[in-house]
Amino acid sequence: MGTFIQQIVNGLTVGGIYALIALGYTMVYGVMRLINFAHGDLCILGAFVGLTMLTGSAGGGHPGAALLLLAFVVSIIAIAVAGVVLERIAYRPLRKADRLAAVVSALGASLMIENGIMLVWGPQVHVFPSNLLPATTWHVAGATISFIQVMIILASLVLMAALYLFVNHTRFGTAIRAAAIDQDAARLMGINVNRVITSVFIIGPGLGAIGGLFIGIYYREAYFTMGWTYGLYAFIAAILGGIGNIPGAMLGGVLLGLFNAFAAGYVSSSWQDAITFGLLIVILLVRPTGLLGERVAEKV
Amino acid sequence: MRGFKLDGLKLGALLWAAGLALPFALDSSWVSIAAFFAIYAITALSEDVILGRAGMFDMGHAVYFGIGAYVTAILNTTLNVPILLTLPLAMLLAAAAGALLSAPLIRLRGDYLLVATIGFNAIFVLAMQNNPGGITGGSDGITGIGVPSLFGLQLESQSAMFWLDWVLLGLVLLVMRNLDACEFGRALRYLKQDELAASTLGVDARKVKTLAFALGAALAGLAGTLFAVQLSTVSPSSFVFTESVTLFAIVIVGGQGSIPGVLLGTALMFVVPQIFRGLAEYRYFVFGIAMIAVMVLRPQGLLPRRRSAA
Amino acid sequence: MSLLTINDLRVAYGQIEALKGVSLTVAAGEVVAILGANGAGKTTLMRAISGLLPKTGGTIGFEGTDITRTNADRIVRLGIAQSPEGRRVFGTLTVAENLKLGGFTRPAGEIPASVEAIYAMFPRLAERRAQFAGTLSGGEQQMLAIGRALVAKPKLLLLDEPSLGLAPIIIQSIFRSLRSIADTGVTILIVEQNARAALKLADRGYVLEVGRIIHQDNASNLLASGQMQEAYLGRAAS
Amino acid sequence: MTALLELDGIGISFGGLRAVDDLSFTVNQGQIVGLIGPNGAGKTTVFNMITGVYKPASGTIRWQGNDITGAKPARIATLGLRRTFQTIRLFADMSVFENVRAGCHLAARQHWWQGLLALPAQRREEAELAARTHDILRRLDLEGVADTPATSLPYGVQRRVELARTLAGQPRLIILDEPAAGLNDAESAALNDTIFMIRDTGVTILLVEHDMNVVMQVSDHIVVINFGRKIAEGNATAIRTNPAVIEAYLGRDDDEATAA
Amino acid sequence: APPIKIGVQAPITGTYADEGQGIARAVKLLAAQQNAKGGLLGRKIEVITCDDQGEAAQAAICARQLVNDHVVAVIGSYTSGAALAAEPIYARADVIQTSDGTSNELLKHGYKTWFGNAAPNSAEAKFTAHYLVDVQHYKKIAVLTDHSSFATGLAEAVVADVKAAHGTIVDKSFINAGSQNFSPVLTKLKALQPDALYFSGYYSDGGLIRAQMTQLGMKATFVGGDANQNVAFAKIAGAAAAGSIIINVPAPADLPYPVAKQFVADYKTKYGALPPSVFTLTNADGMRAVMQAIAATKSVKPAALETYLHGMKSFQGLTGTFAWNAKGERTGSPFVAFEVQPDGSYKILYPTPTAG
Ligand SMILES: Nc1ncnc2c1ncn2[C@@H]1O[C@H](COP(=O)(O)OP(=O)(O)OP(=O)(O)O)[C@@H](O)[C@H]1O
Ligand SMILES: Nc1ncnc2c1ncn2[C@@H]1O[C@H](COP(=O)(O)OP(=O)(O)OP(=O)(O)O)[C@@H](O)[C@H]1O
Ligand SMILES: [Mg+2]
Ligand SMILES: [Mg+2]
Repeated sequence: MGTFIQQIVNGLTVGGIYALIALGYTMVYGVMRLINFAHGDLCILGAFVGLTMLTGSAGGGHPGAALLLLAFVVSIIAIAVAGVVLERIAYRPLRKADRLAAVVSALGASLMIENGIMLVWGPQVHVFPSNLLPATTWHVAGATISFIQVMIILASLVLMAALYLFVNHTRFGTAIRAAAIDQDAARLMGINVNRVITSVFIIGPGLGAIGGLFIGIYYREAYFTMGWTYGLYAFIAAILGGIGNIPGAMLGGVLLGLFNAFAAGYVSSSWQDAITFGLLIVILLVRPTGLLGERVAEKV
Repeated sequence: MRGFKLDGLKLGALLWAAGLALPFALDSSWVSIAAFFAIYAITALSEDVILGRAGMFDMGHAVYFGIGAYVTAILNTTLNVPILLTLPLAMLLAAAAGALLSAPLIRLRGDYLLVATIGFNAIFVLAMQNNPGGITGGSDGITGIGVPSLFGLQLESQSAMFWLDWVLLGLVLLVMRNLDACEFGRALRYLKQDELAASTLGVDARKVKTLAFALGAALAGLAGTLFAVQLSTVSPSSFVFTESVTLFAIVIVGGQGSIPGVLLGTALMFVVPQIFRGLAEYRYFVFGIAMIAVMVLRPQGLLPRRRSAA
Repeated sequence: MSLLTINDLRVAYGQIEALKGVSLTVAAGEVVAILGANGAGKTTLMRAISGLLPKTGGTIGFEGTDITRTNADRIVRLGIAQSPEGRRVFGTLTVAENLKLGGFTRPAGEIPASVEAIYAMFPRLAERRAQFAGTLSGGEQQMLAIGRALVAKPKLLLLDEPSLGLAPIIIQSIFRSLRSIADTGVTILIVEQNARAALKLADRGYVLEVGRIIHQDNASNLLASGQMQEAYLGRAAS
Repeated sequence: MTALLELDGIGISFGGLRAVDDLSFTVNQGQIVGLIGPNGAGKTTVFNMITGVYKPASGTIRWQGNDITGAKPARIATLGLRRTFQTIRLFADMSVFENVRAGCHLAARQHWWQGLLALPAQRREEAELAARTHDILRRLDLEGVADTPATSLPYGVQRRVELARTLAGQPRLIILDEPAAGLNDAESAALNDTIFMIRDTGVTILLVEHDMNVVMQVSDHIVVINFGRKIAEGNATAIRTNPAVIEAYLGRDDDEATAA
Repeated sequence: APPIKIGVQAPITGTYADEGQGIARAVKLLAAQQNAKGGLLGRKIEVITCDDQGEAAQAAICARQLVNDHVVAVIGSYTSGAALAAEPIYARADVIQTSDGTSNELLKHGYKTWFGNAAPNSAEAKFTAHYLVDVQHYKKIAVLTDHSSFATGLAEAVVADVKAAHGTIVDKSFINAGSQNFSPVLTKLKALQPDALYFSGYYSDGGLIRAQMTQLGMKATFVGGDANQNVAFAKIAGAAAAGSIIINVPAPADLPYPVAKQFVADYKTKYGALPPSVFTLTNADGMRAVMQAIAATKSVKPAALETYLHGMKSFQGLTGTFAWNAKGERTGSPFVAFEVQPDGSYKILYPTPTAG
């Protein structure tokens, strides 16, 4: 029983991390129909920026809560700026082109950011300070939960809810959704589509920076190739939930985390990924547009 | 228009023939690069059948490439089947896998298909690593694959292998050109543009898409055989998901559905990084920027497909 | 004073010039019809006014300000709304959300009343307010597109073939509504294939042919003109 | 007269909405049948059910006496039944020629491997089908734009291309969803001639149209539906004066809509 | 006189860039030091680097390029897959290859150009099994590995040797290298209550595994294979690192030989960082052995060098004394089990260090 509950905690934690990254992914996808393959790398760039803040100025001592907060703020701002710049340079010129052109541009951006991190910070594993958050742990029904695990799950829930409310229940949110469907028609409504897209590239990568920093703080390591893997899993989570759908990204992330935990814990660790992907494919066959994806029949 | 088209063909044939002389002009490391170019070009063209022509987002194409390579490796090292005999078997098995895997996936659209194919790629690599039945050699893969022999002649030198690759590339190019001008090839494009409209014209989407996957997989399987021969070893790491991503990018960078485009894309994505080895650790940073630049400057790809005339 | 002044406007799609120097004026409170065969450039003109197309030459002035290079969303704020060709409703938003978006540039508080007015005008939309716009029938979508433009409460209303795909009885009611909207002082520039209906509504009309204005007159003269009968009004007269 | 297509009590719902309800009518060989009704009455939905895009929830559809209810679009096409769409669906990246050539898909007898090998028989067939395509382009006066990208053409011309594409399939029955939409009166008059010309080649026609100048002039028989149910049926004269039809659809205005 | 060319084939970019760049730096450092002393045979040493990204196809191309550049010997590659693809090409061209690859496949064809510079899995596995079963008397041993060729090979050998020593393996599980999320597997293993958890993979994962074990309250002793020996291991594992056991040849800092200490210090001076891992040093040993062979035979002829290297009774490496057997396998390295101390330093537990 304790093992079972522990596996749920394990799954929820990773799931929360996937969800944090998937939210940004889905946000960008929702408006641009763009699979932003550079998203994971932006997140990890966020982790590196945060790490530099934490270790560069702390001088080895205990980085206080204020510094931690500052690291988050700086990292969010830096990555949001990076996201906006990336959009200007790599995606905006391709808005009218075949959408796969932008996808490949994103792949190029991913390579650029990943190798850029390597050039700036070096190829080695970087280690985060160990005392950033209280080391408190709780024991529930034989399972162990740590402070940071709770933080990750809470943060992903809160951000998901905030984003959902923003997109579905505000005027600007409706404008975002309209721009996602038909940019010219959105312009005819008086919506400044460029502003919408810029804001999306502030929100998505900004959220990604939070995810990246949480990864760094939880696992306490960061290295330059990490973003690709997280980006991929987040993308898969977003698809699983129904891409473009905000609660879907959350649900997809959590499910992916749980699949992983249960595949490794109860079936076979050597086939862990195969089981996870197998489940993903089966779900897609049953629900071809993801769990919460739009299923509006095309009207002809 | 007709005259121009013929010229394009003539130019292509001329370039191909000139390519046959490469081993006399290049040192052996560049001959091996040329051989890999031919192999990757076949693979990229096979990806183009599925992605560029049928419009199905296949981001797991390395699976079929890998199946071809493993079939040859296993048959040759365990049963001593001659390489050239393993070739049709590699194509057949890859085609069967393509048809089988695609059949249930065909109702998935766009990005959902893309993720499912990524899933298949991950499962394939894991399966090869886990060494089922002890036949794939696990993470080490399989070593000691023989060389092909033709009419008793051992195609052992790098030049001989290159010529084999180059001739097969030539045949694949012919098939791809014919694909453009036949009903099957057209049906792929109808489906890519508008599946509903196509089906009301009588296009059987399921059949045509399955066939596209099978053909794409068969050609990738062929390339896989050549790859195994060229390296004389196969291991799972050559068929990971990032390889599929590269194939995907080659087609888009070159130009979907465009034969010269895909060839140029292969050159850009594979040969150019070889030239810029001198950049050392800056190499892929620059390469990433170059990829963005190419797409921004030529969103349709380097050599987009020409609209064929009446 | 004229509300909209277009002077020697040129628009091209790549090499093809679709508008080859179009000049026209619309006075405040006027209803002006644009007639022309398929491909004459009517839609191009409408899209150019709304700022959706780059211009290769000429100017567009609205209430005395030059809007030739103004962004589309700014133009809406200035008071120009359009019901576009092809309807362009937001398929995965509901009917109600579509209508609300029509009033995007207006204070939030004023929108519900305007939306209710549209429901009164098109009861069918009221029945379907929670349905995704993309699943509406063609005609229902057309009603939505017109309604959405009206919610913007524009000074100048651009209508690109509003009667397209609508049942005769609806067309009649739409033109009645447009009449009363025009009577409240809204200026209307309308493109129509249903030239007879359009000219009955309009004060003046322009005839566009392959990117040029070839004819302009007041509506009753155009209706009566033999040349018009021949080219655009067809056998309806017989 | 033999019945080519029979709808027998078909119906379908979307969510709670009964879009088509217990609808029956027959299209006879060689006829031009008009289907009219207010917006949202269910006309396009009927077409979608006939062509296999939607599956009827109830009732049967018969083709020459055989039950074809629920068959897939590709299978319906093999019967010689073709359609146009209310919202034009041309292949965007292709020329007019290629679009019309697409209509010949089922006429191609070649196997995929014959195509890949470019065997002589396959090449001969390609030439024949290209000739057929040109023939149709000529008949619909589209030769001049054969090489133009289809979707950059004006709306009206695109409709003609779509019509040409259905004809390329040498259909027995074509279903036209608002072919005159976006045409001015002179152009729709020309459309009438085209429709008659097509009928004279032995093709049966079922059409939805809101342009009374077209419907009333070309239809041998008119079916009127409202809220998914049939409210009237008969020839043009009978329909024009039917009070229920006037009430629901035609309206009582003195002017143009009913003037024809 | 023309320079003597030495090739480096290593992953300079990609996932293993850290290791690859370390190897290239070590070789360049050694060459520079030698050149400062006047080079070899009166000729300068020139190092030519080829980035193979750890991929087979790129490795085959690199091999051909280095062969065409007329290198005498090649140091690399880092991954077994890349080493395997290059091996036959070097063998055919008669170019010496010394790499840290330990896959058995590398030995299968008996190429005389092949010289493994890392201790083979078989020897390490034997020592590991002895330590776990005979020395520590662990009753239940769980084995964890990633999917890499190196780690699976080592894990399989350890499992076999533990069984041969009559130890009990309670489970053998896999992790996805780099996935960071190891709690599910550890949770499963925890329920089996092993005395020791043996991990054959790399330090970046090993450190995390150690940390996550503690987080889950798992009591088993962590025993790591040689690839866990890296300064980052203790940093990543944090407070949990202390008490972990790592099995390898002695760590550079613990090596009794002044050359090793000197090399690490020089490396640090030149590059401002410690060598990324022990494989930097094993490859440096490959380079040093090649240089010694050239100096001793006064020749750059492959046959002479190969004979010399195969015939060496004992080579004084940075990573211990060793020799090469006929298959090119590194032999005679002393393995030790050391314990990670709270300050991150290592203390040799077994064999019990003798004075001197
Ligand atoms: N996206 C485009 N690309 C290229 N040419 C275009 C494009 N859109 C329109 N055109 C061309 O511009 C000209 C004018 O087209 P426009 O759509 O403005 O005509 P229209 O008068 O609105 O016709 P219709 O009555 O069919 O709506 C036509 O020749 C058309 O082919
Ligand atoms: N997929 C769908 N989901 C929900 N409702 C639908 C769907 N398809 C059609 N409807 C509804 O069914 C009704 C019939 O639509 P249909 O398109 O058949 O009308 P129509 O008679 O063709 O109208 P029009 O003349 O305006 O084209 C409409 O009210 C429409 O909103
Ligand atoms: Mg128009
Ligand atoms: Mg309809």
